[in-house]
Amino acid sequence: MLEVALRHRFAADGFSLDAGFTADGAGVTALFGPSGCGKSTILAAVAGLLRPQAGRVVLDGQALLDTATGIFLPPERRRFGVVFQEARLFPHLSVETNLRYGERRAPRGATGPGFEEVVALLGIGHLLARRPAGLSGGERQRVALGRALLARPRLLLMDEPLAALDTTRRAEVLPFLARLRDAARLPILYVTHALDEVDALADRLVLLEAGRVLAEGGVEALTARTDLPLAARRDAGVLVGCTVLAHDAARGLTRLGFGGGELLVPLRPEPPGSRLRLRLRARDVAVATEAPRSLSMQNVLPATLEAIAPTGTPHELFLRLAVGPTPLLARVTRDSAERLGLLPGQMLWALVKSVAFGLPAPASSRDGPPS
Amino acid sequence: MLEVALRHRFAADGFSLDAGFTADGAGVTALFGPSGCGKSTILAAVAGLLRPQAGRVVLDGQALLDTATGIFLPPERRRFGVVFQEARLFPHLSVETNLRYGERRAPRGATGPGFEEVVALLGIGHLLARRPAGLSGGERQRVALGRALLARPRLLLMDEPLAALDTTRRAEVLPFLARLRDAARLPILYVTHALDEVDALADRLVLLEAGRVLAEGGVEALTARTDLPLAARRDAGVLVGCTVLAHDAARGLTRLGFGGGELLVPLRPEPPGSRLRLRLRARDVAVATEAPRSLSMQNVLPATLEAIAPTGTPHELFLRLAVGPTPLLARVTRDSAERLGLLPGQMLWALVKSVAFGLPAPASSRDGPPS
Amino acid sequence: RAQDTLTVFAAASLTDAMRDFAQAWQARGNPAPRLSFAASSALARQIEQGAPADLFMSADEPWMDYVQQRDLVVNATRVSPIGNALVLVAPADQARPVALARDTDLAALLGPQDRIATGDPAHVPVGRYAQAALTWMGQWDAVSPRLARADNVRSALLLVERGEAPYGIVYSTDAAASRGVRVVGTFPAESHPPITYPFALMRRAQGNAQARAFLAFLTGPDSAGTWRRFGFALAR
Amino acid sequence: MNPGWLSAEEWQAVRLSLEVASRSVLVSLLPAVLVAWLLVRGRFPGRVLLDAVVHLPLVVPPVVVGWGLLMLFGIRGPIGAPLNEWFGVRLVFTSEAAALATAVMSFPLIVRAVRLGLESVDPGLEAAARTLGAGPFDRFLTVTLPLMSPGILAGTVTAFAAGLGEFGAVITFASNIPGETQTLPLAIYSATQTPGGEAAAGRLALISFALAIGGLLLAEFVARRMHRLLGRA
Amino acid sequence: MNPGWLSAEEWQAVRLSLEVASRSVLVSLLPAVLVAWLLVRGRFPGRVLLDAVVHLPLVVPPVVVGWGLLMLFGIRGPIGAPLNEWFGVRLVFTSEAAALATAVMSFPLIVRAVRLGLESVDPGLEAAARTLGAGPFDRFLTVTLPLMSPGILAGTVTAFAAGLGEFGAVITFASNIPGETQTLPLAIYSATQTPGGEAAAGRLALISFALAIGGLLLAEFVARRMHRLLGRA
Ligand SMILES: Nc1ncnc2c1ncn2[C@@H]1O[C@H](COP(=O)(O)OP(=O)(O)OP(=O)(O)O)[C@@H](O)[C@H]1O
Ligand SMILES: Nc1ncnc2c1ncn2[C@@H]1O[C@H](COP(=O)(O)OP(=O)(O)OP(=O)(O)O)[C@@H](O)[C@H]1O
Ligand SMILES: [Mg+2]
Ligand SMILES: [Mg+2]
Repeated sequence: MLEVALRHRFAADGFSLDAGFTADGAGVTALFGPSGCGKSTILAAVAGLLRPQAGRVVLDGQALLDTATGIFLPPERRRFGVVFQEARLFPHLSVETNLRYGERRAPRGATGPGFEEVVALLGIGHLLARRPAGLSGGERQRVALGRALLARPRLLLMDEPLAALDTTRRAEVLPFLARLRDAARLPILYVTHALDEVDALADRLVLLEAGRVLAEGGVEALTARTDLPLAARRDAGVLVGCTVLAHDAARGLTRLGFGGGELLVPLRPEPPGSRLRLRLRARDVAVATEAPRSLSMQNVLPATLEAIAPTGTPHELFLRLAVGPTPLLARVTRDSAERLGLLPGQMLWALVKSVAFGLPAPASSRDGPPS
Repeated sequence: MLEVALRHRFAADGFSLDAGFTADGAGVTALFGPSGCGKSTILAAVAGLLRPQAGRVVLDGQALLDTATGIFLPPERRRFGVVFQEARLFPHLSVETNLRYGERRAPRGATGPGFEEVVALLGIGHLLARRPAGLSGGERQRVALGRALLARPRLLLMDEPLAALDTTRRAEVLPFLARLRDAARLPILYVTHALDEVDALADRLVLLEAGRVLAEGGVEALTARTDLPLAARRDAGVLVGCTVLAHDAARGLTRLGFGGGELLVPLRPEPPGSRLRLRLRARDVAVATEAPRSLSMQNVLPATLEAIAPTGTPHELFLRLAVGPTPLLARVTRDSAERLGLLPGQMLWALVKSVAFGLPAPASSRDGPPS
Repeated sequence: RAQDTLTVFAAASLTDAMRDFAQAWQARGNPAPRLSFAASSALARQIEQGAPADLFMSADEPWMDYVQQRDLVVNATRVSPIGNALVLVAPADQARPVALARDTDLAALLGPQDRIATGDPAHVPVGRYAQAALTWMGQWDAVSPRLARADNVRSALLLVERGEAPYGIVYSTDAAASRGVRVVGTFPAESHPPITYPFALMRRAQGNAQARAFLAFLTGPDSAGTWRRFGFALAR
Repeated sequence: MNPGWLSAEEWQAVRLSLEVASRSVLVSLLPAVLVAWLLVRGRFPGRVLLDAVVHLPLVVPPVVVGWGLLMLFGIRGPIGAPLNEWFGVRLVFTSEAAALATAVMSFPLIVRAVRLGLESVDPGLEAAARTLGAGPFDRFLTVTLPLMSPGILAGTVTAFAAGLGEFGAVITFASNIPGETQTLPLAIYSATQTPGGEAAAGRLALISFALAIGGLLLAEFVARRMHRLLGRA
Repeated sequence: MNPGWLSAEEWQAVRLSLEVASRSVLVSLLPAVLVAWLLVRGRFPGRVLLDAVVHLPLVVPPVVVGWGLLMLFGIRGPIGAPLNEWFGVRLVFTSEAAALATAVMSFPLIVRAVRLGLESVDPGLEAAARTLGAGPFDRFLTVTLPLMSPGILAGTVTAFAAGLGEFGAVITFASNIPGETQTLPLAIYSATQTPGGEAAAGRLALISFALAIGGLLLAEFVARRMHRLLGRA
């Protein structure tokens, strides 16, 4: 459990930060907010690289910073791995020595992913003998990521670690980070602009704006809210925790169970019983007033229309659906809503294309089972 | 018209680049490829900051580099604006002086967006008096972008200019870049990992891998191909050029015409007659074997199933559809395909949710009208 | 330190002659003496701070006094066997004899920008002798602002050799050794205190037979020829 | 102006020292930047030779430097003779000569510091300036020079300090003429060469020291501003 | 070993000069790095005073420095007396003394270069090292020191060159004893003090120059490697 409360002001009339939040003991907490809202500043303060004018940073009951009592644990004794926004590789060391820098200084007995594993996953094996100077932007960022991971930290702070990576590489690294979080029970503070990274990793979300915390909470709860800036995004939608029920290799399908019923998705690698989290994007959910037939969409879920909420765009609406206990959002045009004569309380069919899920990744094992 | 042909090898056993492509006179050519494939190296060579071992760079018939004849125009006389991957702001100058650096050196009479306009659009007005040192990652990148734009270049080279920006800011900057391309008829070479930026801006696409050009051509043609790495992406889909036919403000809808018929989309700001480009993602397209009813999906298009192609994922298939002359891709599970008994040549209904379009932006005015 | 090593601290202006003597000394079957040449002032201070000098050969009396006052000298051995003359030199190519007597108007010989080069009267021995001589001639007030005060005799000589100064006041030994200058006048002996080079055995070398022997050699009759060859005058 | 605890001559020496040190720095700054630029960026055959020539004043004793200057700039020297004939300029024995000798002596120190400053300039920023249309001279003035200014300042400070203490070359080349070329170090030296002159020498050395502190405080102030300007603080 | 065109004494002077210059650099390097670190990173009241003290050998004439050393380390000096009594060590008039005087004289030069090197180290990299668990000494050795090494090299080169040419302090503190403390510059001086010694002085100066070129070529080579190691080339 990480508790953070910070107050800091750069110069008299400069940017002022006043943010507090908590992060779970072994989950990913994503810091999300526009450019310049203070994300990197928060990471620096948690890492101990910035001493805020006032504040506390407490990890598992141990105060690392407390301006009230004058406690300040220097960064080198915090064992917080940091992936900086600008990589910050040591220019005089080879890529391999960069990677090993933290590893060598980790306490004996500290566990974490092995050197070969990290190198293979990040695809930097051919760079080991090189110096950072000639590396491409993405290569640099991957080495920085590897370096932080290999330091066997007890908390990982990552500042847009995948921003310079292409989709393919990201799709490889994200599940790895998720595994890491689960296997090493490593808490992670994760700064990103990309919602798919939030989906794949984050357990908690801290929404920031201009140095203040707008909202803070579990990802599933926050993504179902229509009053946050998140909902204005084109990829807004609800995260749903599921359990793998069965595989149908012949048809290439996996059956998932969730609080509101079952979903068919393309075959998943996880064994039955595993838990998954899927983003059902509001715009990927359609509704029908009668049970549809002859559609390629395999997921037709009976739902109750709980509420109709504005989307921010004048001619579109959010439909707040309840599929059993699970909330779901659908985004439809005002026109459709009128045509179908939608009214709160009405029974509907929610249609979800089976391939329309966000980038899937194993959810944290601490997620409660679907009730 | 920009013609580029480059050969370069770093060190004896290092990365080797051997790439050639052309870019249109006043359009955006996106360089697309995995980390380390040579994108930044190509930009550096075009800008004149790297002298390749062999190659030619010709803009509108004027050779800027020709290793065969020894021609080399120094970067300062090329007037190519560059947005570097790492911002490269002048640390000793204020943000405003950084922005004006290129503007002051632009030839008289060169036209381009005004200082106030650029500053307002990039949201950096409150930073003008600051020095770059304390800027956040995204702020820095925005200033770098502004600096390049204000230099009134005759070619713009941008290396992941929006990677550090949040979605909201990107959604503001992208249409601006599109306007710039059209108004100033400014050719742009654009490096990105994000497909939505390609959709919003690119006219041509150069797909790179390990220093080689995999494919090169118009965005619409390349996105319809299922044999390129592009198709393996979860957001793969065809770009379709459309014309705004009419607005229905009451229902909040805009009717678009394209080669295969009409589409209803949420109200667009463009006046009737404007041309737009929309990505119909394969996974946003469903098919039905009979005309569906009572769906919130407003776009049901009669289509011919031309071919069924593998997707790379074993249990999913691409359906190549022809909606009139317009190709369309749908991504369905093998199971659905079997259940519906799909066969090439068959008539189907393609279902597209009206809100399921990629980030829209005005397409280049040079796009041919939908035939 | 073995008794038979011998370290001589000698004023820089004795460099040439002392090298000659050292060779002659060696030729007589003695071990080579170690010679250290520097300004008398530097040598005197070093001796004060315990420098391992057995013999001190100063270019002027005050610095020998300085050492003697600090009780570092075997008083009985102090002698001033050689002397020098003070001369006026001019560049070889424009030398015209000047009669140096009381009231000789030296300033009149100088153009408006010209200077007379000599050692700095504040601390260089040759400068002090020059000051005395000029004062004796009644020229000090007129000439002192026109002096180019050099760090040592050699620098003063150089200024004349290079034509920067049309005249210089130096020792006759230095003048004799330079091809670039010509002696145009010799200051009367009575115009300045006698130019003498005091030698003495250091107290630390009281029992050093080598040192005593070498001092005796330097002051003995066999050396007279060498001293003269280098332009020094023998005292008395 | 003359504080009571300094003799008129000493006061003059202080003023002259400041003047000579300042002038020598001013004179050598521009050539030093040029030479540093050549040494760092130049690709020509005689680079190491140029480097060695720049270091020469450090390597040979100051007296020899003074002596060399006399050979060059003396009235019979290859530079001094035409200077005198054509312009009636005689350098030797003037405070200009003292400044020149001081400049030559401190030249390697400035060059070295400027070089270090130049070497730490990020070439990526110069590249950025090029793409923004800045030609060689333009980008040198607007980017390279400001970014290397910490090195220039450091060189200036070192050279100024060394200028305050320069002795051998000055006395050999410019001679010791009170009010004209007798700088503080010459006065100090004079004092130490006189039996019993220690007290006077000590007092003068203390004055030198005070001047150095003043210079350093000033440099510190400039450096602070500079660092802020360079966005490092 | 002895080439024919050098007298035994001159050859000895060459070797002694190299030895003295090298030893002086070796001796002063570590304290210089320490002092530079204090001056750049330290936040203590007497910082400018320390800075001034470091500059002192530049500011006062070398002869005065030698004189000061003589007073301190001489057999009657506050340091020299106990050294002699307790350990029987007599420094003055040995080649160690020459190295010490040279080290003191070149100290400000090394400190200045090292400072510049240190100032151009990106603090972000040190911060990164901290987050990877490197304590103060560890990160200084593994990050700061390598990154400031161009400054250290520059300081070494300058100090070595200056060491080859150091004259006033050495002759005053260590005396001019052939084979013991007579370095090249002292030999050159001796030659200039001898009527007709100009030729010998010139020859010796040329040797100094050759040594300097040798040192610079070596430094150039090291710098190349270093730049490659630092990923700048
Ligand atoms: N100076 C250099 N020396 C050696 N190799 C280099 C040098 N510069 C670049 N490379 C290598 O060339 C390859 C291409 O680099 P480049 O920066 O062009 O990649 P990129 O496509 O821009 O990648 P990214 O998306 O990660 O920025 C990389 O593997 C990089 O390591
Ligand atoms: N040293 C500083 N001095 C003054 N202002 C600063 C300093 N460091 C950061 N700021 C300001 O504080 C604000 C927050 O910066 P921060 O780097 O935390 O933003 P961020 O949320 O990480 O943004 P981005 O997504 O663009 O990286 C910015 O407006 C920035 O300009
Ligand atoms: Mg940031
Ligand atoms: Mg790149």
